[in-house]
Amino acid sequence: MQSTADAFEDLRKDFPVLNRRVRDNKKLVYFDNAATTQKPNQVIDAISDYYQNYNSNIHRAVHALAEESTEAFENTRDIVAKFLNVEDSREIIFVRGTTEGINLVAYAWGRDNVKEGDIIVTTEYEHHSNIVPWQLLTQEKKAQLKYIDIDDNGELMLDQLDDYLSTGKVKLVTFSHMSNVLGTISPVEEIVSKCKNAGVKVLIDAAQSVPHMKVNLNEIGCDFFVFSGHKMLGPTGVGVLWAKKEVLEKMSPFLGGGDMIREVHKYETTWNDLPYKFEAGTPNIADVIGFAKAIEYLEKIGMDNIRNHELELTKYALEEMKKIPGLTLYGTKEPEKRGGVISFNFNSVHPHDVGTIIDKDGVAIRSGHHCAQVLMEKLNVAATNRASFYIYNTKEEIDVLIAALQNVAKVFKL
Amino acid sequence: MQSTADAFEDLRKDFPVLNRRVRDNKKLVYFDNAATTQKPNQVIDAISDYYQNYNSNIHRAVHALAEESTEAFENTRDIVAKFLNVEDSREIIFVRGTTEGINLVAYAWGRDNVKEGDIIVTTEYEHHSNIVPWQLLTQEKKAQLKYIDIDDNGELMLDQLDDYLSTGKVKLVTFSHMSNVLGTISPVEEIVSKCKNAGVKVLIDAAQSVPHMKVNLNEIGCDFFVFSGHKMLGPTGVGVLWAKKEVLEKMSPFLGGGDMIREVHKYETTWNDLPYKFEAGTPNIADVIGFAKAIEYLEKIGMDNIRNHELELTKYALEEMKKIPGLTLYGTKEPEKRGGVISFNFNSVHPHDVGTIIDKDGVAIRSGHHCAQVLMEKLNVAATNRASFYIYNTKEEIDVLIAALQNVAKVFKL
Amino acid sequence: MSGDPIYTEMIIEYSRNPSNFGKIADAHIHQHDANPLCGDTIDLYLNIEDNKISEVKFDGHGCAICMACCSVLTEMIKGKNLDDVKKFDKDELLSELGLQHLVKTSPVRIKCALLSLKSLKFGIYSYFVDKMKDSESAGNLNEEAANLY
Amino acid sequence: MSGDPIYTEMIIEYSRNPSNFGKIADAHIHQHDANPLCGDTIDLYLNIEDNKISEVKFDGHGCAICMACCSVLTEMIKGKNLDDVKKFDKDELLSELGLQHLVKTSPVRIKCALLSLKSLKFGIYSYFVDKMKDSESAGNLNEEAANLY
Ligand SMILES: Cc1ncc(COP(=O)(O)O)c(C=O)c1O
Ligand SMILES: Cc1ncc(COP(=O)(O)O)c(C=O)c1O
Repeated sequence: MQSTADAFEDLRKDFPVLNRRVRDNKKLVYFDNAATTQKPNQVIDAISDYYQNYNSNIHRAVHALAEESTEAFENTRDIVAKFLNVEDSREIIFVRGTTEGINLVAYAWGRDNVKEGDIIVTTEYEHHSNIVPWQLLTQEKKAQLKYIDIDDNGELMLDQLDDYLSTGKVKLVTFSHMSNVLGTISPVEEIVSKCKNAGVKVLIDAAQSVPHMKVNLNEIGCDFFVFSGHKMLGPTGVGVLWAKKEVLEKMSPFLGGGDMIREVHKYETTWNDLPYKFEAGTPNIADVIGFAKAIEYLEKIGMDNIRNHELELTKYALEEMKKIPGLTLYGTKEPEKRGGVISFNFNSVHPHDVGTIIDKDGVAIRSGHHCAQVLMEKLNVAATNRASFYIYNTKEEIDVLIAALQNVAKVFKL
Repeated sequence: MQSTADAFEDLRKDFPVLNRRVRDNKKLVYFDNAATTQKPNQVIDAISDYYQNYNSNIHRAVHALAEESTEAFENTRDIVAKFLNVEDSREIIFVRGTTEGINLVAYAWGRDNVKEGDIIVTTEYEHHSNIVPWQLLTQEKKAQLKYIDIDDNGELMLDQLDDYLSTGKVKLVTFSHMSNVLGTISPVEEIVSKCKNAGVKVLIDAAQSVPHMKVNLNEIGCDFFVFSGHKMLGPTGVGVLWAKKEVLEKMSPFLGGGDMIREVHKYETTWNDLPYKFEAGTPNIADVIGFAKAIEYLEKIGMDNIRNHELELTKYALEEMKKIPGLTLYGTKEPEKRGGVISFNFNSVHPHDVGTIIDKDGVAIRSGHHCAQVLMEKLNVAATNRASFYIYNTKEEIDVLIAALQNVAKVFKL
Repeated sequence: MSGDPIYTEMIIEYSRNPSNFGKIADAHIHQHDANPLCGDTIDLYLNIEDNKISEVKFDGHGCAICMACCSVLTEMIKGKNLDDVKKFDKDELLSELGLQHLVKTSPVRIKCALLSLKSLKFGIYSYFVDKMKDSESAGNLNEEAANLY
Repeated sequence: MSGDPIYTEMIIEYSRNPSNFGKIADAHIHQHDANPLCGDTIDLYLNIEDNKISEVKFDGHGCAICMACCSVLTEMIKGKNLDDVKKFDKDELLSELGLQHLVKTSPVRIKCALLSLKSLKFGIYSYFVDKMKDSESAGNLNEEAANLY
């Protein structure tokens, strides 16, 4: 790649939506990347190409199209495995997204392994998809759900984890690699090593980390790892659950149906090998194939370059936002400890109103609880504004956001 | 539309893959439509258009792109509801496909309503996705799974249903509207009225019917109804579960996570309204939007015209195939009682070999158990060949299939 | 920014100084509702005397639109006959604030505007069931509330 | 159709008249396996004497490729030393029938060809665990079988 800022500027041309004009012919500034990212032509075209040229159901047929689609589909599994440094691509299971992946674990692993009185530990900054499945499970099993609280800096209070682990009742510790609201990057190594010492399983919700930083699953040492393709240039409807082969092999199946079976008889059935045991029914073939192109695109830029680019944007944005009177920033002040996600509130103006007003200037941020109401309760707010960055964002766009926020003050006569 | 055969010939131009040459430059003859159908440009373009112009996560944000994508997504729900003659589009729940839809019912309804000793009735000609979830459920609950057998004509023996119902223990009767192997169309009215008289819930696996015939859910009177978009010109990764509002409201949720909640607190959560209660996490937005175009495409042709076109092809194919010595046809001899699906075996040649040999002539059929091993056991075969038709198929293509089958005889020196 | 189709003087003013803001202890009707999309919650309190809304208050978090609509709604129904209140519809409320256009232009923000009305309908629904034994009116209210957006 | 890269005389012939077709009652090793993609199942029966495959038979449904491969595999291992059999690899089997090209050209049909070998490896795996107490060989066999396709 050529030298950084230019190179990143250059890749904007691959994203057709970035040419969009919105509202009164305003240039789109897309800062809602933590919700979903935009897609490059490479991904969009791969999906069209599949439908135009070799669309077919996979795995079972012997005809030409089926062979081509099966190969492209399975090739994606290998690409995902390499991207995460996973040796055995049979450990890669395609799901709809992070939410389905976590629920799969809660049903297929949780129902067999969590008993009355057991503890599942999560954190205060989790997305609803890493809370609700465990509420459902612990309620069903009369087990307990415990939270690691966050401190004023938005960081996890790990001594609470020690307390929980010391009870000997913890079966699973589950946490997000990066908070989708505060941007806080969790101390993965420390958590995993504590859990491993206690013989406790670990699930990492990587929805916000895998798109933005290098991840090496061979080193992390967790047991389950889940993320969504649509938050990393990929199509909607594809996500990944990774787990160790030994764990997956012992797990009961989740959804029953085609492809996940070896032999079906009237009253008993045997399960297929990994990963198929957990991929019942026709998968989202086109989008899995498109997802491969998203990973290739990210790898070409380099995950470390992406992390640096976002860090630069985040530093710049934090500096500029600090200058705005009445603006409250959430999360740690140290940019190195966070990803490219900035949550803020502006005077007493409700985030919904901020969102609507700056949207008129073409700026797309998210305003709401970000599916993190437990965290909102902790921060003692109903909602926040959130600007989140990705590879195609620029400092100039941050300037537009800043100007738009000034405008909010005018509308509300602050 | 202009007069039928021509009109159907005409629409082939909308399907780019039909111009494919496969193997030794053979024209593709795609007869694997029961597995998945091809997609018209209208659907492919709608997906690209979404990603190129208004890709955004839905429901929660107030910015322009989010409003556009939310509207297109929710508009699909209305289109599906109208297509099925469902009055309240909140009863339409988007899932990945038939398999996920049936599993959703088995988990969210089944776990609460099926108790030890209860009976679930299915049939011998079900797809694995309408057997395995019920095996899992009945095993877990120590309930019983019972089968309605089929007679020599490939039709259900309904007096067995009477016997089961008379025990008073049946909680659910679940069956496919059309068999994906035999093409048999189930006597829906009769089954539903028997079940309603007995106060028993009914699930219809409509994966093979909705794509091929007019369905009026307002008249059928079943409780659950499930099908897949990819078998009806739509993208992979989208399906529909319909159920009555009263049933859905009483059901526990299935997947926990974003969008399906009203309020999340640390230790308790309240559920969102229908349909969102059952749509946790970021849905497959692009493909749901693309799916709307598939339905519009089908409606423009007219479902009755489609049924007639396929009936004509089926009659023709059956006639021609009967002339081939050594060819065994499965299922009823009356074309009116079946859809455009023909399963057959050819002398003692294994279906896999038939499939591979005719694939060299460009003909794509499916060879295998078609995810219906219980039926295979009944038919006393390991596998069959299956040719299945859709709107773009022609009599000339059937001639190519017939010629290709003659060739199999030559290879095997029959 | 004069002429902003949403953030009029009136709405900004209401969002600063909502009317009828607060709780009623032991209210005859207490309805809690939330907008699952943004986390806003409101609590609506009503006292009924002689089939009239004798007292009404609301409490909660919400955006300017939500606060203004809650304010205006409570102002409009105070002292009104239950039979009139039960017929109250969204156009009446929206037009009072010049927000009718939201129905078309903003499927998301319309939910902020109508949360108050939804709570009202669900709130008096229970009252019609329990106190008035008027299941027809109750059924209608329930339907209306569910179909509001 | 002479020159068909799959359906050679030899394969057609084997599919008509498979070698070593049948069951062995009370076999020392009985391995059942299925190809989940097509429903084909085979049962492989082995007797072992003096560390040699003294008897071998197979039974089941399968396509011409599967039947031919089962036939050839059983022919090739009959009488062989267990240590040699354990090293037997897919190239040996495929080249005997001229089917090496399937590895590249047909990800689906290669599974038909190698079902026999997979069953063999899983079958003697258990034998190495239970009878030979040779966990290293067993582990290798298990890995090989799982990674065959
Ligand atoms: C009758 C029937 N039911 C269920 C399914 C499963 O559908 P899907 O694979 O889209 O989940 C199919 C198709 O494979 C089918 O034909
Ligand atoms: C941390 C985190 N976890 C889980 C999710 C849920 O992902 P999805 O909606 O793709 O299932 C998200 C995104 O919404 C997230 O940010």
